Amino acid sequence: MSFLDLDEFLIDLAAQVEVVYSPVVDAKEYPENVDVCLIEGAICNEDHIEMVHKIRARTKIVVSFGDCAVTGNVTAIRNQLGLGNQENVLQRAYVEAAQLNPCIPKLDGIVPPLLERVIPVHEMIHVDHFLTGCPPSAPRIKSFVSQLLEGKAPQLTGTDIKFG
Amino acid sequence: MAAKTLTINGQQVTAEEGATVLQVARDAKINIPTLCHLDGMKDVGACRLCIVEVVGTPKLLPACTTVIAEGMEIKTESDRLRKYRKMTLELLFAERNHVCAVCVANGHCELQTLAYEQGVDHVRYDYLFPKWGVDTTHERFGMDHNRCILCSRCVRACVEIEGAATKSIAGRGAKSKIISDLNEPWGEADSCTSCGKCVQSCPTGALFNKGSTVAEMEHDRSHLDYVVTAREKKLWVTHA
Amino acid sequence: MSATLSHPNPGNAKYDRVMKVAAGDKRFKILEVTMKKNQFRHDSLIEVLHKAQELFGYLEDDLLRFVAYKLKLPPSRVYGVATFYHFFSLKPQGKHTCVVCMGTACYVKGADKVVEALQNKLKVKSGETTPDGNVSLLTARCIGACGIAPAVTYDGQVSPKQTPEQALEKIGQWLQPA
Amino acid sequence: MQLDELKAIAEKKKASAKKVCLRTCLSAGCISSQSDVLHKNLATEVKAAGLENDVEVRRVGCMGFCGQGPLVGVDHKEGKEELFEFVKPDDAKAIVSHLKGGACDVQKGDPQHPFFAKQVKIVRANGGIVDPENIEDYLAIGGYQALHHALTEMNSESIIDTITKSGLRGRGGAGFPSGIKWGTVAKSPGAKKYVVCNGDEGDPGAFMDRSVLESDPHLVLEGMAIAAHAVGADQGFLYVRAEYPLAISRLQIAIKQAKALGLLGSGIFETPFNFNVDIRIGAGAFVCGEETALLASIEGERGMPRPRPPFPAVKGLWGCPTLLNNVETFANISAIINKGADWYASFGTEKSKGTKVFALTGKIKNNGLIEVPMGIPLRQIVEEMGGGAPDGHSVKSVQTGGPSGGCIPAEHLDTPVDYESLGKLGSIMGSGGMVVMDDTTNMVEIAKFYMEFCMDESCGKCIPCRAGTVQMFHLLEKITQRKATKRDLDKLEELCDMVKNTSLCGLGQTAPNPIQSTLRFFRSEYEALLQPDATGAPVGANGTAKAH
Repeated sequence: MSFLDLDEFLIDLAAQVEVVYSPVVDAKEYPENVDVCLIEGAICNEDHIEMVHKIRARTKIVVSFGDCAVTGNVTAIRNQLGLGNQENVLQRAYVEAAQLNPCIPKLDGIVPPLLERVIPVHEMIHVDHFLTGCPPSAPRIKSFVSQLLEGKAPQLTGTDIKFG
Repeated sequence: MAAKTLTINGQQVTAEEGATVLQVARDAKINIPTLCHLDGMKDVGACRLCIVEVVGTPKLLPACTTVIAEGMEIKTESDRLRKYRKMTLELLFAERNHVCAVCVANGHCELQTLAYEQGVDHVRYDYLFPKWGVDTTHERFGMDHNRCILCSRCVRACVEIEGAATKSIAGRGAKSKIISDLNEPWGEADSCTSCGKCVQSCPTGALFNKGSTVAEMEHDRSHLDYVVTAREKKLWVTHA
Repeated sequence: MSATLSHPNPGNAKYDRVMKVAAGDKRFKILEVTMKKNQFRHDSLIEVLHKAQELFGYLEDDLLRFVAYKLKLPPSRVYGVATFYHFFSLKPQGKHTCVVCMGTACYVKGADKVVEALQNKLKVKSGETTPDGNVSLLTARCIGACGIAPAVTYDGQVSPKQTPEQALEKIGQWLQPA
Repeated sequence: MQLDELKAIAEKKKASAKKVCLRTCLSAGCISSQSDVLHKNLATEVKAAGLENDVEVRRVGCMGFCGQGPLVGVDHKEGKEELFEFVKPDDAKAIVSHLKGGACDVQKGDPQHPFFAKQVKIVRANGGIVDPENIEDYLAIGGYQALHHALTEMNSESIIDTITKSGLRGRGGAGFPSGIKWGTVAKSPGAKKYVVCNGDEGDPGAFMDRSVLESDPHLVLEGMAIAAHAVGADQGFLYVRAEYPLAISRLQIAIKQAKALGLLGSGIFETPFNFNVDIRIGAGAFVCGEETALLASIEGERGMPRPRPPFPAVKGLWGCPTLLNNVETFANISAIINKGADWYASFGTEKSKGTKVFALTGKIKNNGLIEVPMGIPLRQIVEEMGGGAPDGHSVKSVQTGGPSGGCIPAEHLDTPVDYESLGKLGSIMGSGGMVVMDDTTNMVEIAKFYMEFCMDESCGKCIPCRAGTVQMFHLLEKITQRKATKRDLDKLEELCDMVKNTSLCGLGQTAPNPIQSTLRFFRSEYEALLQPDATGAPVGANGTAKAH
């Protein structure tokens, strides 16, 4: 959503990039030869592992985008419960907190199993750049993306790399 | 008191004998990062962020506890120091659960500020995700051990400034924990005077005023400064 | 700590409770004699805690509070010191204790195997006591008996050159129903 | 007490010597093999055989050869010496009948074994000879005469001068020249000064100080008293770890006896010199071996190190100048005073004078305590005295200096044992632990073992040590579980460097040593456990994945 805060810059951006894969792009498979991938969110389940490895193999520049990808952030709070807590997490979310049809979604091959712990992206694959923030503010994204478009390694400093 | 002349980052400075490198540097508007130092309290040299290079000394010295000497040549910045400082901060982030996005001190946190000042944009060490609790039993204040960096400022505020000695550190190593009285819930610690000095001294969101929500907790050091200065200068002694 | 009140905690419920408990137990008297011998000096805290643990077996909260009140030290300080040193235990120990030395000499000679065997047998981790309170399994950071490594201390008696089998046999005696 | 009285007690004790002296080791090690029962049985048997007038049954401290214990030494007045090894309580009868010429199948040891023959004993000269619970034994071999000499013939300056000239360096590990330290304390202004003996021997694999305290407590007390006179202190503290109950009780007895004879207390040897020693018992914190932490502990606080400077020599206990040396250092003093600086300096190397006691343990045939001149090649200790690794294995490495030290590989066994040479190999002399490892030892596991130790013993005050050791241990665990990559190893090495350079006290500053030294000599063992990097990190020019 913070991305949308880029307002008119989005139009400039659209002229310079082709969005080949995203939750709002109708592509089932992550394509080959991608220049830049902004990864949002931490690695939480087995599908994510497969996905990030695929992304890494097919992408030149991988960016951890936002605190969840960089630190695990709020999504990783469940790790404090200790290893092997997946079942409890699901129990709490889908049974205890449910108002309708309490049941844990389970379907092999459809619902990916949760990992023992949530980890930031760079613990699994090599990450080229980090864009912190929850969310990263629009000016911060703009500065970062502009530098990338200029072919530079983005250099952010000061509050532009503030966590949170 | 004799004056001493020394150089910091090539800049010549003169200061009173007995002053620390940190004091002298700050007077000369040279910023040295630190987390465990707070004006008015005894320095403990614990956070190791204020380490500086001194020409002729192979060891890195903490600016907060190193007393100046005539002719000292000090460097407060170098690749090596930057690297170590960055690592120290990363170690802190990995040690407990610092989730800035949902922290009461977000935007007003010394750890967070130092992190971006020192260029920490991610943590290379595995997060340890220990299980620590939150103590909200005190009627006015709360303590979230997840955000504690064990700088011991609250302990020193409580012992040295307030004189209540409600706070201390229990355990050792990574299991160290700030406690109230006999490791009781804070609200049950009867030595606590509810003065709030510990809360104001905390560099992170570990100690907070109850009712603060994300980014609302701003620590106010001026009150501490007021008490310490008044005491040092004996402002409140009645000369009857 | 310059000001000293004649009644350290007048009207304090915790203070009153602790003193009431202490009045009914001779061991507190003995402990107070130790403190008196040390002129209630603050620096005698560790000696006093040693004595307290010797008398009571472990340091429970009211005991620590008693020490704090009598030495006129903040409870937080007493608790901080008691938990800094491994020798002090804040939990009751089992009827029997088995301390495996894990110093380097013992370690390279297989003390880890001894610990493993004991852990499996007792179904507790080192540092824990069996749920029935019978045996506490502990490890030590070198008891200085390296010449006879690996050494294990059973109920205070050091035994030399222990194998997992010997250790199991030894604790087997404790596990038999009385 | 005057010198002639002292000498009279010594002479009387010497004159009462019986034809045969049966010495039984009653140190903690041998007691664990029931040497206390053996000692009682020997006394009973001697009585039963009607030999009380000819045979003295003496309790002694450590004879050194702990691996063969319990040991019984037999001294015949005419000079013959015998040694029995692995003696069981039931063997008492056989030994006593042997004295009468009967047969005896108790295993005989060789008093001329290289384990003994290669030793030069200064610190341990009386260990295994005197009864540690009987001050007269100590007086009989000339005890407390050095103190008398120091008090009556020497002043602060000349004592410190002698210590400086002797070249004695602190035996606690770092090897700081003792004379300089003493001089600093003596010169530091202050009406009240303290002498502290560090008996918090925490290094796993080391028990030199325990044995000295258990075997010859007066030697340490005398050294402390001389030091107190030299620096102008009147109060001493002996900080002993709680794990050494026997040492504590023997020291208590020794202090009581010395006080009774006026060798401690007020107006010693009828001079104005007063000196009292109190024992402080540790409570299980390795970090208290660090001097500022030890002082905090004596003050009854959490044993957290304090930044230095100010050094304890200037601002120590309760802010007063404090002389802090370890047990072995103090145990050297009376010999230096008695025999002179030149005599002492004639042992050892140019920069490391005198002797050093080592606890030779681990995978080695002959286990025990040895005292050797500085500079002796490690090979002589390990192969000739120690007899090499047992069971047909070969020596792979020797670990010196405990958790602060390093592992010296077999190819460097010809290294002379002195402060500088060990330092060059990335290890340290340390307090004297020497743990031999054979070819079955996994060096990465050893590094992990020490790192776990340091992690558990970190006081938690400074971040590099508190959080750094945790991460280093975590990385080592990853490596041993075969889950780590080259990147993790790089991170580990970087942390070693950082923790070493930024930690507050010696514990943190030396915690990475075991890793760094095993990496230096046994790197391939680490690399063999690494997994290929599957993170897709770009490969650097040197073929390694770049750490991000």
